[in-house]
Amino acid sequence: MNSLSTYLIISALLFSMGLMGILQRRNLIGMLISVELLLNAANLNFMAFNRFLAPDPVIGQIIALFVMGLAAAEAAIGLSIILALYRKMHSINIERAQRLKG
Amino acid sequence: MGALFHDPILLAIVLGTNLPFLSMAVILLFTRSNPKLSSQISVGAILVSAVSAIYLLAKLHCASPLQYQTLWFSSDKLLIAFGYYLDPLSLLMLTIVGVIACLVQIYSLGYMAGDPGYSRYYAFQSLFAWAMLNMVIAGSMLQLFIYWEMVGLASYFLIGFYYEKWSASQAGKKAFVMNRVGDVGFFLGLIWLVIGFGNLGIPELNHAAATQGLPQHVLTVAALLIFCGVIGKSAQFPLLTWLPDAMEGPTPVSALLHSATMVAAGVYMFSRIFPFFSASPDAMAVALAIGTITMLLSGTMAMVTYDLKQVWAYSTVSQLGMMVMALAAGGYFAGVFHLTTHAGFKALLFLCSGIFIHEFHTNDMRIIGKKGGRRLKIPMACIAVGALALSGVFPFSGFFSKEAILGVLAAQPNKIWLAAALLGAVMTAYYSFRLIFHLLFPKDGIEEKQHEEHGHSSHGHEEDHHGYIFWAMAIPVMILAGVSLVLGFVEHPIEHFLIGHIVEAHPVAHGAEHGGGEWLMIMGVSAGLLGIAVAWFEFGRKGASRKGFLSYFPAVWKLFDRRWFLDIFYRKSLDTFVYGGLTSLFTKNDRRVIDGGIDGICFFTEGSGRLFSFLQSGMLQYNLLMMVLAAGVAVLYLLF
Amino acid sequence: MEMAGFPILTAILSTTILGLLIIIFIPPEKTKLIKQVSLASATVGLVLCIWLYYAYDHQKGGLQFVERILWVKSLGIYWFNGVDGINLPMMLLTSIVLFTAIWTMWELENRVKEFFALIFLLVAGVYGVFMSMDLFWIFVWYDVSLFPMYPLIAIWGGTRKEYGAMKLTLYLLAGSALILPAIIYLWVAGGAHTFDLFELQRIGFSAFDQKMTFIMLYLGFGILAAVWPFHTWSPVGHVAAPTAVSMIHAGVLMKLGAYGILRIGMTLCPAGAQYWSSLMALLACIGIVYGALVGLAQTDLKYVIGYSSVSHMGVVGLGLATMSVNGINGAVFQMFAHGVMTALFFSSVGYIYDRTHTKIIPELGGLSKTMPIASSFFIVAALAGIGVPLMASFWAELLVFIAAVKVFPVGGIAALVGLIISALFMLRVVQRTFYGEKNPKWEHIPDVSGFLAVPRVILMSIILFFGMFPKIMLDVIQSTVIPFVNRF
Amino acid sequence: MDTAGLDILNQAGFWAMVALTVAGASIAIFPRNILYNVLGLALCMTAIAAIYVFLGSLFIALMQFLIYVGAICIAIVFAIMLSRPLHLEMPPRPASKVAMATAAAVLFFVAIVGVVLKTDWTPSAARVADSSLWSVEAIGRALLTRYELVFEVISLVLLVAIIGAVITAGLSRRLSS
Amino acid sequence: MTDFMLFLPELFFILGAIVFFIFSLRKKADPAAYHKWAVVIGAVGLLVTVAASRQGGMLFFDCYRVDLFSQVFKVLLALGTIWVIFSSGELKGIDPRQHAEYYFLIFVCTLAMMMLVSSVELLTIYVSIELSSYSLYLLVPMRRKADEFVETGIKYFMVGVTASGLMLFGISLLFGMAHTTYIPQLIQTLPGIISQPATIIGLILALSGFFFKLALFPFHIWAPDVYQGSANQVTTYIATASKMAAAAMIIRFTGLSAGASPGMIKLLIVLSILSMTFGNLVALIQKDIKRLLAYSSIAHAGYMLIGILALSDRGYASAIYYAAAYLVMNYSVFMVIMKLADDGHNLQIKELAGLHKRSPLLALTLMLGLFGLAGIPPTAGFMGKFLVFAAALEKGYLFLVIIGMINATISLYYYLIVIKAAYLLKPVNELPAVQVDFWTRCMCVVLVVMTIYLGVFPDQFVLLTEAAAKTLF
Repeated sequence: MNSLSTYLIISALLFSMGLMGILQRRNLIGMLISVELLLNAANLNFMAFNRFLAPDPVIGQIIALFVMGLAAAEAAIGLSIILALYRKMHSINIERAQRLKG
Repeated sequence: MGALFHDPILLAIVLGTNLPFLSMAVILLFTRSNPKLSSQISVGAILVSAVSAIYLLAKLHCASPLQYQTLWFSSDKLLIAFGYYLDPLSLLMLTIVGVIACLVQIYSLGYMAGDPGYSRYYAFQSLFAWAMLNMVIAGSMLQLFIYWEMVGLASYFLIGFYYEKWSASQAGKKAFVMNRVGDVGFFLGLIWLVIGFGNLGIPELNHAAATQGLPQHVLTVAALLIFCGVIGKSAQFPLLTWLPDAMEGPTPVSALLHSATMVAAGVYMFSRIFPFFSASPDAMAVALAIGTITMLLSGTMAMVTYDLKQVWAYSTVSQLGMMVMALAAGGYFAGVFHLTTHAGFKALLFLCSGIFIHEFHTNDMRIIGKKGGRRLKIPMACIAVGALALSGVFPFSGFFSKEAILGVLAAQPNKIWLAAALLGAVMTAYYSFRLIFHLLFPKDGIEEKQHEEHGHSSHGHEEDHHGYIFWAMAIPVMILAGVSLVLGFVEHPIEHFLIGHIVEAHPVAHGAEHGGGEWLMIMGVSAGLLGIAVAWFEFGRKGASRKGFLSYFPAVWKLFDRRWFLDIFYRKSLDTFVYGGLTSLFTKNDRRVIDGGIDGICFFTEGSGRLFSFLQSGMLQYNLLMMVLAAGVAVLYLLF
Repeated sequence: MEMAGFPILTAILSTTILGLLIIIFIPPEKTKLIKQVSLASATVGLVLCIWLYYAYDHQKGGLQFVERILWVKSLGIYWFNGVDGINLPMMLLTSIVLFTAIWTMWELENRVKEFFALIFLLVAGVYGVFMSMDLFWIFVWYDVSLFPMYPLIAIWGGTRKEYGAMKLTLYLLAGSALILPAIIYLWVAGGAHTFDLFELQRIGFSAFDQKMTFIMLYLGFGILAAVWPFHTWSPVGHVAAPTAVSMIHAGVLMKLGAYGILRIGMTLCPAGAQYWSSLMALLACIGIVYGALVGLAQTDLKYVIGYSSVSHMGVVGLGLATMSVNGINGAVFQMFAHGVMTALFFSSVGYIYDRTHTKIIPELGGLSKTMPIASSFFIVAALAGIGVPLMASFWAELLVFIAAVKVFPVGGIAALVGLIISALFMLRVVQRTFYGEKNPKWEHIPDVSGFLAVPRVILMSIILFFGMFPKIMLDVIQSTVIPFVNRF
Repeated sequence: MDTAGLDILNQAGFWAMVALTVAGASIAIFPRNILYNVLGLALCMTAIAAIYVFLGSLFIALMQFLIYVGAICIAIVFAIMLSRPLHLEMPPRPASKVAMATAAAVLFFVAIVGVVLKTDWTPSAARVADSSLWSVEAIGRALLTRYELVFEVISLVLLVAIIGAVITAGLSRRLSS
Repeated sequence: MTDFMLFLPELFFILGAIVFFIFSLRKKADPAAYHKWAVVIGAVGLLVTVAASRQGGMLFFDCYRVDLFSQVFKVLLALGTIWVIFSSGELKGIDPRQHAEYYFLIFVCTLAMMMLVSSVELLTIYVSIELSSYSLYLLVPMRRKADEFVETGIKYFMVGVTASGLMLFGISLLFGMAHTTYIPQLIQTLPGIISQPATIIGLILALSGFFFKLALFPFHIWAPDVYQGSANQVTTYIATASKMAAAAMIIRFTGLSAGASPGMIKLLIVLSILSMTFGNLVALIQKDIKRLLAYSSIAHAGYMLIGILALSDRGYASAIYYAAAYLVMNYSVFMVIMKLADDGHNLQIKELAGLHKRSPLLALTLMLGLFGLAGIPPTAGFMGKFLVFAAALEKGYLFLVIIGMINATISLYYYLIVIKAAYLLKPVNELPAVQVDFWTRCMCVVLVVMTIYLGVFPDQFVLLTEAAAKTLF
């Protein structure tokens, strides 16, 4: 259990699942949720390195903390954009937003 | 500059040769709109040239060759000199050219009167005179080549003088291109010499050749290549067809360029570097064969045409072939002498014909005869003198030169050349007198009534300016007739003058002269008389058929009339290989393959732009997928 | 910093740039003034170039009138100008062609200001390339001279102008896609961080570097020199371009290509040039014959001239390929001669086109009757094109062929045969355009006026002058070429 | 309990949390009902918070729980309510898209696992086993010294987010006026 | 006090942000006044930045380094910002009621990027880049009447957060390997552990965030849509100022590997080639100028990377030069676009027809800008390309340079199409002359002179960039 690799693989798993969500969810909110998974995977990495490798455990924690803050801000912005889109397009299905291409 | 004025000889050369150029420039730039002034300038200039030529001939009569030379430019080890080389040959030629050009220009005052291109005509005449005179006294082969080309250029302009006539411009082009073919060979020969020998000075070349200073392979190849130039310019065998076409030009032009002087330039060049040529027996053999073929071929052509000028054109080719034969057989003097006499009588013949043409506005000998050609007494007499000279009848000049040539040929081990020459002499006499008899004794007598009308209309014409125009034409003709009469009797002075200094260097040139005996003279004369007799039988006597024996052989007639199909052959091969073949092939290649390839690359680029633009689909997740995949591949790449 | 007195080269360059600036500030309506200013500044340039030519000491040879200032220190770029026997004729040529081209365009009415401004920009580039002895600046000027071509052709051009302009511009700049890497490569390989041509020459390069960069330079510059098979832009571009642009383009710009090969390629990579010389000769010979043969089938006057340029530039290429004094002498001389000659060609065609609005040969015909003077200009140019002696190009061809027959006998002889074809096709054009029956359609057209004849007469007399006195040019050229070749 | 027992318990707890994490993540991305997804996210976040405890930082675990579950998930729920995605039509997913997404994800997973396994993870030489470093005070001190700038900037980030969210979502006072 | 002085430019932009924050709280919007304020603040900000450009020192416990490198970029950022603000006078693409927020976000974004270029600590960098990204995420969907372009904002956002997720993951790996977040320390430790996969992959993933900003293949996917979909001024800002920071950070991060990883260099070469080729090829078929410029920016990212991946001082210097030149030229083009599309619509290429008559000055500016982008001498763009290629060739990347030059030729085609439209095409309907006010005229002249001057007299700028590159490590 207490090996670094375990944590890293969990984080890799989370990261991949996040990516998969981003790539296949059509619901924008679903995509946003998947993005949160990405950030969490990175956070988990920081915490794991913090625990096993770093000289000073403060750094990882603080990074994780800030990332959470940023994630919150990001979620707020993302949601507001999604809402704006919804009001104009009456849908939050990303597959409907295909006007710009080529 | 100073030397120019202190040396009267140099002054004479420079003035004599370059005044015509000046006159051309003045005419083209300033006096185009004043025909009279133009002609005066031009005639004045050529008079100076003629006079200075005669002066030089007289002054340097017995002197050793004179050479003026200055460096034109140098490139690397190649030194190109500009200079004059005055030896008997060039002095003789200078005089011939100067005098005949002068006579022709005077003649033209009458012949060309009233032509819209009068000024232009004189400009080109001056251009020609300048180029020809310079070519004659050029000190090096390169310089000779340059003026040689300029002469060709003048010929191009003069042939195409009536450029609104399609055939005239076509003939000009043909003349230029055919000459070009020969000239490229000549040019290559010069390059070959530059590479192999390094010097193009005429005395140097001759000296080196005579003293075996040149490697044989360089010499033979160079001689053959240079001989290509002779073939082109003097209308020898494969390239002979341009000259008859060149008769599209005004008659004085034909007289001057295409019989007396310019076409003789090839022969002149041959004799110029005669020692060089004769150092290569192979080249001489080729030249002999080509000369013979030319002479016979064009003789046959002359036998069937009814065009006055064509007859003399073919005859010119034929006589040039004869000169080449003479030279190639080693008869330096015979060749040059024939060149001299031929210049006189052929110019005479053309100018006389010109008077007829001018009078009757046709070239057809039958029509001229019918309309009363023989009424024009002076030209009729003169043309008869010319024809006699051409046929080699004693005591006209042609007799002497022809005898000399026969003598040279008789000295050849192979007698076939002699036989050919005799055959040629028969033909010459035949076609000359065929023409004369056509004029004198037209088929159905002279159409009096028509002539009355014509005479009447031309009477007023005569009264208006017949005097001036007629005499402007008649006087040169008479002078030339006189020359043709007397020239033969100065054979020995000329021979002495020409050979005097060469004889030691090259014994062949002299020795061949005395190969003949009495019987040769008899044979020559009888050949001429035979031809005349046949012509008399067919055309001259009362009740003659006036058809010519060749008309009984239609196939042969056609062959001769169509110039042995040479033209058709050239036309066809040009059309097939150049226009139809390479040109269209290359044009297609240019359009389709090269340009098509370039355009194809552009289309491909733009097409791939369209293709790539699908990567940027409107669907966000596909884009993201691409991005993630690319990142993943990058990570994997770095991992392994 | 080396400055020898008055910077005359910079002064020549600045005549064009000053002209450009002045024109920019003249209101576009004052077309007369614009033309006058243009002609005046071109005249100044011409006078300076003639003086330069006169003042150049060919006994001494070498690089003279040197101006050398460090421009970009960290890269070793110098403002380094000088003239020697190779670029001096080119400078003279440029000034002549510019002067006559501007005069030729005197009747232009459409967007005059922009036209002359762009012309000056173009010529600034050309002067720059010729005078500069710094690789960087050569390249910069090279590109400067190329891109005004686009608007010049696309705005004022004729047949298929946009296509021609785009094709030409892209084609030529594609060439520079090879030149720039090659130049930088040399800079790197030199190791001394200098773009100074002579520094680099002193340093020398390994055989491999030379081979590689030379072929890149050859292909890159070769495109501009219309080396077969990269020539197709040239006829298309010429057909599309307006008269003055054709004059400058065929007269001067195409020379930039050959000049680049000589100045950069052969100077810095002699071994490379040696290595590739057979290829160069092969392409050049093909170009000579091919250009003439294709020209034979054209029906557009400018196409004909375009293809004749391909053929004549082949002669230049052949001369360079021989790597011998005569060959290079001839090549440089041919550049000059061909420049003047094509300028005359296009100038005379330009007049015909301006008046008849066609340059399709079958539609013309019999022009000699209606406009004898205009025709005679073309005919003289055609004769020069044929290589008639006593015209400048004859000497050039003579020297080139002497060298070529010696070094590449087969190719040289084949190329000589091309001369026959070139005679055929030039005369064919002359015959069909100017000879024959008077065409009633063009009867009312006036002949060239005395004023407009001046530039053509100038060009004509230059052709004849250097045809009669080649020494004046050859002495200058070979003062540089002989030491140049001795290095091989 | 002895340490071994504690350890086993510890282990079991850890793996349970891992399982919960994965399960939560799966619920967050796979079901098509967006509310399940949010709940899955909340579950996943909570489990990760627990894992943070295993990694020695109770403080971060707490923050994780607060911020994610308490703030982000709630915000998402609000957004869901506002945009009523539940009533949207759901055409079937294109199989190719899912397949490619899976492939990309698997690729990435393989790649990162490869990185993890191939890398020689060495602890820092300067590492000291001082438990005081894990205290909240240490975090606080670092926040006000070393991360002072970040700490200040994050406030700006939040300000931007607030203003931006307000205007973007169209809730501006001026818009309504 | 000296610390304060070092931080002065940033403080000034914070001030700007605060001012507009206050404005945004006011009930009545006054766009004209906002514009004047913004111009004044931006201009003073530029002056302050220039004044502070020769300063150096460390701030905030060594998280923040003020050196020539950062200051050069700050000047570029301030320049880009003031230019964008200058052109925002007719901000028709954004609802007048949101103008205060617009300026606020612009100032914040500039501030964030200024901090970005000075940060030498990973977390600071990450937070700064996020701050700037968030500002842009919010600026993009501000566009009014954007029914066509509603999806722009979300696309930008989604790509952005994905890239930032990758970046964060990369940073975590870097942290795991090097145990530190300080760049100076990373510089020391990384060469020793660069052979470990996690290091190099962490570096690449961390770079991806900046690649996203620079719109480098394969992180370019947002660019065409965002350029097309956002208001002209916002596009300009994204295309000019925001590229500067990205370039700076790519230089900083790529330099971390110190050339010890051939794999990474190969990867960068491939990315650069793909970016150039893709951008140029797709740009060939565009009709909308902004979209075309988006693809051109993708291509330019590739060129810039050529200089960077040389991993030499000269390379970094060339990339800085390139970035500066790119700023000037790109802004020239965008300014003309903004001026012509003064009602805020998206300009199509064919709408340029007859521009040379409607406004010769604008046409000239546009032409020089485009020629600059195409890399034709004597413009700054040529010098930039030249320096970049020189740097790459010094490392022997001949093939890469040739591809770059071929791409430059391809790019010329579409630039020429635009120029052709401006100079050759006849407009369908005669349009009136464009009203160009005095300041815009001045700006045109300034831009033209800068484009030429940078191209012809590059010496001092090259020296400056080289000095800046030397302070990097």
